[in-house]
Amino acid sequence: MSATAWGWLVLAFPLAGTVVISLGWRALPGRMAGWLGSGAILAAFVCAVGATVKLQKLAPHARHASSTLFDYAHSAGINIGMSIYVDPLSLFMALVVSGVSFLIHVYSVSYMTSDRGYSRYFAYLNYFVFSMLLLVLAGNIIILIVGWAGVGMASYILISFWYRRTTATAAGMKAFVMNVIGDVALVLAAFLLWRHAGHHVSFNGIFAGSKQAFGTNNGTLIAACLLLTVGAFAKSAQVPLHTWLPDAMEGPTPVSALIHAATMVTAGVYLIARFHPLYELAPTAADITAGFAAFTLFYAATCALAITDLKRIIAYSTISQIGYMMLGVSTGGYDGGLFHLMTHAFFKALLFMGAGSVIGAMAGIQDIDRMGGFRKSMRFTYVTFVVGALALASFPPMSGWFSKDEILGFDVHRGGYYLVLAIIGFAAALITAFYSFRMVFRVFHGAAVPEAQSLERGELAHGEHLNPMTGEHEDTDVGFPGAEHHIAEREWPMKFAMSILAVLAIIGGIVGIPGVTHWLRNFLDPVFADSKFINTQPTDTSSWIGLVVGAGIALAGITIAYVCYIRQPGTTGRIAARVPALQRLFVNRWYWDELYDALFVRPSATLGNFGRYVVERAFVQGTLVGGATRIVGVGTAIARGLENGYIRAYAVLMLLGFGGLGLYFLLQAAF
Amino acid sequence: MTTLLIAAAKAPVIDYKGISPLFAVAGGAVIVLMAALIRGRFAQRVLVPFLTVGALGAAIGLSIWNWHTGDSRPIVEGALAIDPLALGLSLLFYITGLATVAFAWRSRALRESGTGEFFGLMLGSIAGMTILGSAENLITLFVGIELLSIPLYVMCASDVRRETSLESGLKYLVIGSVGSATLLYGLALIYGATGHTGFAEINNAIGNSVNLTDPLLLTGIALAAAGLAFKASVAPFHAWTPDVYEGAPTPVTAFMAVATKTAAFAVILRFFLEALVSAQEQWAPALAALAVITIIVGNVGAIAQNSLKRMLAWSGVAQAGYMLAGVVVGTQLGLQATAFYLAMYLFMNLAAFGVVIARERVSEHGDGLKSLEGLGSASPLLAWPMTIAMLSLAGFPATAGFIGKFYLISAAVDGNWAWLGVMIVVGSMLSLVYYLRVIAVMWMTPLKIELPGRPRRARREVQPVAGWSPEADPRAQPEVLLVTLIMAAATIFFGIVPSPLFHLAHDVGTSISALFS
Amino acid sequence: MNVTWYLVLSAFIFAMGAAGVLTRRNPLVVLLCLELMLNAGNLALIAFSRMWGNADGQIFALVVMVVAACEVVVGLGIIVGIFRRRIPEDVDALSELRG
Amino acid sequence: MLKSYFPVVIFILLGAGVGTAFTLLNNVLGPRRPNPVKREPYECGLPSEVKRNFRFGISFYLIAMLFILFDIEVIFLYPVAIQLKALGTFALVETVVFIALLLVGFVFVWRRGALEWR
Repeated sequence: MSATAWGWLVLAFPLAGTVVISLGWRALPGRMAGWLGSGAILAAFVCAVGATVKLQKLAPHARHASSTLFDYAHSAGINIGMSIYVDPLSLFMALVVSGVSFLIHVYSVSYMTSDRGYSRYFAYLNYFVFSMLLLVLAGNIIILIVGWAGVGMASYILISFWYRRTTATAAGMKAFVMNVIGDVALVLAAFLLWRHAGHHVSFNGIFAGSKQAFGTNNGTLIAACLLLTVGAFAKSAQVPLHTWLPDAMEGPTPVSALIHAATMVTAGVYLIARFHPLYELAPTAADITAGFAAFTLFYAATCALAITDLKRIIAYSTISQIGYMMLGVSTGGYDGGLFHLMTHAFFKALLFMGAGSVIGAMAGIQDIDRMGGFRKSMRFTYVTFVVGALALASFPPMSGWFSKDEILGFDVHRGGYYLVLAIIGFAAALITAFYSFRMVFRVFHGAAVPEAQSLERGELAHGEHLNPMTGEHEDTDVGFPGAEHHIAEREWPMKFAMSILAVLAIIGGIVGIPGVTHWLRNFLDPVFADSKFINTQPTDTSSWIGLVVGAGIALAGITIAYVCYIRQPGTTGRIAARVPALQRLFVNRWYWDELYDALFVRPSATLGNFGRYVVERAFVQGTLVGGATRIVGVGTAIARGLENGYIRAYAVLMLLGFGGLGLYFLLQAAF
Repeated sequence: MTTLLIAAAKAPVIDYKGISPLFAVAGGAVIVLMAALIRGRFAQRVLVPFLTVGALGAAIGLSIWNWHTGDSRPIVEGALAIDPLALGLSLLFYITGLATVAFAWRSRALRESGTGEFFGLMLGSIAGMTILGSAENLITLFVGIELLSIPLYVMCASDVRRETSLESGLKYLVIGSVGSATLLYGLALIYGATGHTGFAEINNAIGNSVNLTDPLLLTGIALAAAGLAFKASVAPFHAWTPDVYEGAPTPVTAFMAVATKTAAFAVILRFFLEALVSAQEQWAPALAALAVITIIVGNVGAIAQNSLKRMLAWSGVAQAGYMLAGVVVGTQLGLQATAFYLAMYLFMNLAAFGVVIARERVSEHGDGLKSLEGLGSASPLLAWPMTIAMLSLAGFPATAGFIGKFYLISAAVDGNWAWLGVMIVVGSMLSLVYYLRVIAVMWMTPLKIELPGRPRRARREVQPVAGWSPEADPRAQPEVLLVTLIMAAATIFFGIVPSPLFHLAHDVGTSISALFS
Repeated sequence: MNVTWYLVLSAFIFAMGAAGVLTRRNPLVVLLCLELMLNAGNLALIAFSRMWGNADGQIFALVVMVVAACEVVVGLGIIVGIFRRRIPEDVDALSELRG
Repeated sequence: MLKSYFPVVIFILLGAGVGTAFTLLNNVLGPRRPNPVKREPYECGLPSEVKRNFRFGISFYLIAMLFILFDIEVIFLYPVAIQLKALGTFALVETVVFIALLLVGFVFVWRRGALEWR
């Protein structure tokens, strides 16, 4: 069986899972749907492994294959096949996605048990994995867009999974719209390339075409690359398109682990890595991207300092970590970026699972100010969470240590502008180490809160259900969200998933130890063989120096956190009191949402009112023009104001339109 | 004057094979009218609809029989001609007609106005569309437009006990007549400038005997463009659309939304790409401007509409803008893209309207957005088609709408109208706001009451109906449900395997030879 | 002879009809004004057909007459229907549908 | 010759601009002291709104409409009449078909009872 055949199977299993579950959900008893979904993903993972084995047998330069199922759109001018492209990069992504997704499925099997929408949930989850795999295996940019949009849709329905929460549906909408901005940018980029790079849609065709169509830093190419960047940023929640990710935490915790930490948000990184030849042709675009990434990783880290909602802290840390990956792939450190993508998938999913377990123990409360002292009562969660936090803080010898510092080491090696970016990265690393252990100490150490004590006595706390955002009561009779909570200590599937991820988070680094193992680099090299950075790798000694520095920073951050939260608790309070402005800035996430409000929402609203007023005076004479939404208030107001029901007004409109046309043509006659 | 007439006279040559579809429809109209005179429930409920379906089926068969790739032959002395463009588009009319029969079968409008009258008028209107699709001549163009419109005016008002229905009828009549008068004056001026009524002759005259900047010609084009833009509800000639769509009986609305728009674009394609193609530099920029205005106005107007019919009307305006972009390009690719999009447009809209019809008969909210609340779990068989239709209208990948938009955009980009392509993308992004709202209402609103008389296991629920009407179950209107499901399935199918339609579209594209590919 | 004056006259009639449609409230009068607009088209057609010396324009004009008649009849029918509903005979009263 | 149209364009622009400007100003600035007579639109003495008690012969309208239709349709026979010789049998067939169609319409109207005077 050829590699591509395996590739098709990778796609087939999740799709089959979706169909079976969504059609046969009435017939599936108990946790059957969950196990079915997990099985499908496991099968996909196995097939991905099969494809990899098949591919590795070939000579390095021949390690790519594409296969077309049928002609998707074949006609004059356009020729798109429904095809997949299998090479080390896409397989790497497929392995990470399907592997981590499988573990998260297993975790969900018990985490979602008491939820009425159990089967619906797994149907959605499988659908998401399918679209994600379609995205990474796509054989041409159009199929990639299809997968891209499918992933956006999946994230929308999963965020608003508990659709009785108004906050959840709102967050879903927000995420979807932000994602659509990215989709539009991506589509435009596709058409730019299609038009100017010789009517190609397949990746290699586009690269070859642009190599001969554009010189270095050609304007069109830069525009295309920036559009790609916008798409990537929207999907990967980078500044300024990041505001949807923290709200996306409205979804169930495993969803946050799956979509908003491990897989979907890394699609942007994959996109840039996939299109690296274009970015190397347009260094300006790459540098702009890198700059934004560096800003993002610092900004998000500072936000994570001040927030007290456990899941949102991890969300911001995700934004920050993806900033690292973006920095890597956009500056040429491809294997560094992808390496970090993999390890991050491990430890961030692990952290979310731990958070889910703790939230379960807290009966749905997510505020870390209310938590504390779970060290004894939740031994297993504690250990795994600490492992995750260490990896996130890039503490040796955790996986995060190797990956993050490979990126930074690479940028230090390139020097100049990139050295500055790298220094920002190191500064953010300090903050990262600090806030990751802020979580550990605030949640697990200190005095045991009532929930923790009751858990030590052996019963799970049962607070009444409140919406963590608005604090309003929720009736659990309808089962969204489920009535009972579940913690890892009592559910073996959760335990299983978390322990495997913990092991991976610890040893995941061995695939790329400088000077010892270069497995990942050797695996990916065929893809990036044409890169001009392929030989600008830092020497082993220098990268070891980088690693040591990183370790020192991590240690420093952890110690500061230890001092602040264990030695003299309340230090942070004093600091916050000392510099209240900074505190406020961080708590309010640097006022991004407010900025949006001031920049876009309010002006259009005022315009809307103005337009409405004028229209009513001029045309409608008091006919009410209501219900205009704020964003497009002005347009809607005018459009509906003209629609005042008077035949006469319509005739006027028509004759005016005709007058305009006639005038245009007469002018043509005159000149 | 008599001498003139004699000079022009000779017995016309008629290709009876080519004109047979038209005969089928027009004859069908007459037969249906006569059958309507038979008293008795059987004749009204069964015979007349059966005859209508028969006529349309015959027309479909004959059109396929006439289909020859790439040939275009006159059938009545250069007054009418058939080619893949005419045949392909008239197939769309007939399919829409069949769907409308199913939609209207249980509707109140039918009881009010009488089955025979309703279906007779519908067939007459379809005959007008067929003429329009194959018009080769200013006179047949005008006759076609009027034969299309006049029955529609009556159909809009056919729910004679409802004031809004009458209002929409009169509005459509008045504004429509202004439109046709404008069109007529434009055609008169074009005839005056060129001295011909045949499209081919006009095209020859322009640029040779007639100056491209002849004010008479240009004013004529402007007036004619305005009249046709009205029929296709292109902004700023769209104002009638939402009111008429909302007021008319929903089956009629569905018929108008799909068939009338298709016919309007058929004639726009023929008129501009056959008769006026040599003046393209003159009209293309104006139409492009209209397309942009239409896309913006349509999408903006659709936001914050609470009546589904109004929302679909506005979205129809926006879609007209997308298709107009395909006309502006003026290449074979553009023609193909427009024809292809028209087919896709049929599937998505009929699916959406089917759901609206099925719901408004049982829901207290009529065609309001509220009537869809909780539909997701009440009757998924209706919720899924609506979801698919909305996603497809919004141009979501892997649906028919995506392929159609993609085709249009690539045509625009290919014909150096890239910015129009960008406008299409922006417009469809804007449209997500209101399409998504519908989906959210269906799947993400809690349900109210248990549906009586259903098995407890299947927790089906509906909006409280005034009393319990058996129609509340979608299965009580199998014909509507069937059509809706078929259309939705087609939307998905051609979204994933569009190649067959691509080939048809390619045939259609080749039928106007004047275009450079 | 020169067709210009016929054209001027027909344009004038067209404008009058349009103005009437815009200003009148009585639907019957509005229908009359629509007739004016259509017949302006007819006049232009006849004049042009005279100018070019071919009969197409005249045939066109005949067709238009019939079409105009049909439109008027349909209009009258709807107006009768409206009157039966006891709605005031006033096009401005027909503004139920809006927004 | 074409340049000569430019003044026309300018004139149209000016006219439209001034007109709209004054209308808008009127709406925005002008004081409103409406009274019934002012509200009444001027329609050359014709009552702009038909009174409720206005006697309205529906049958009369019906007959009138039908008369207009059948009367105007006959126009189509006129060209044929002129061309009868040139067209020959075709003209005959054509006319017969046309008349038959008119008859269909007539039968329909008749059977529907539109001709009874009520």
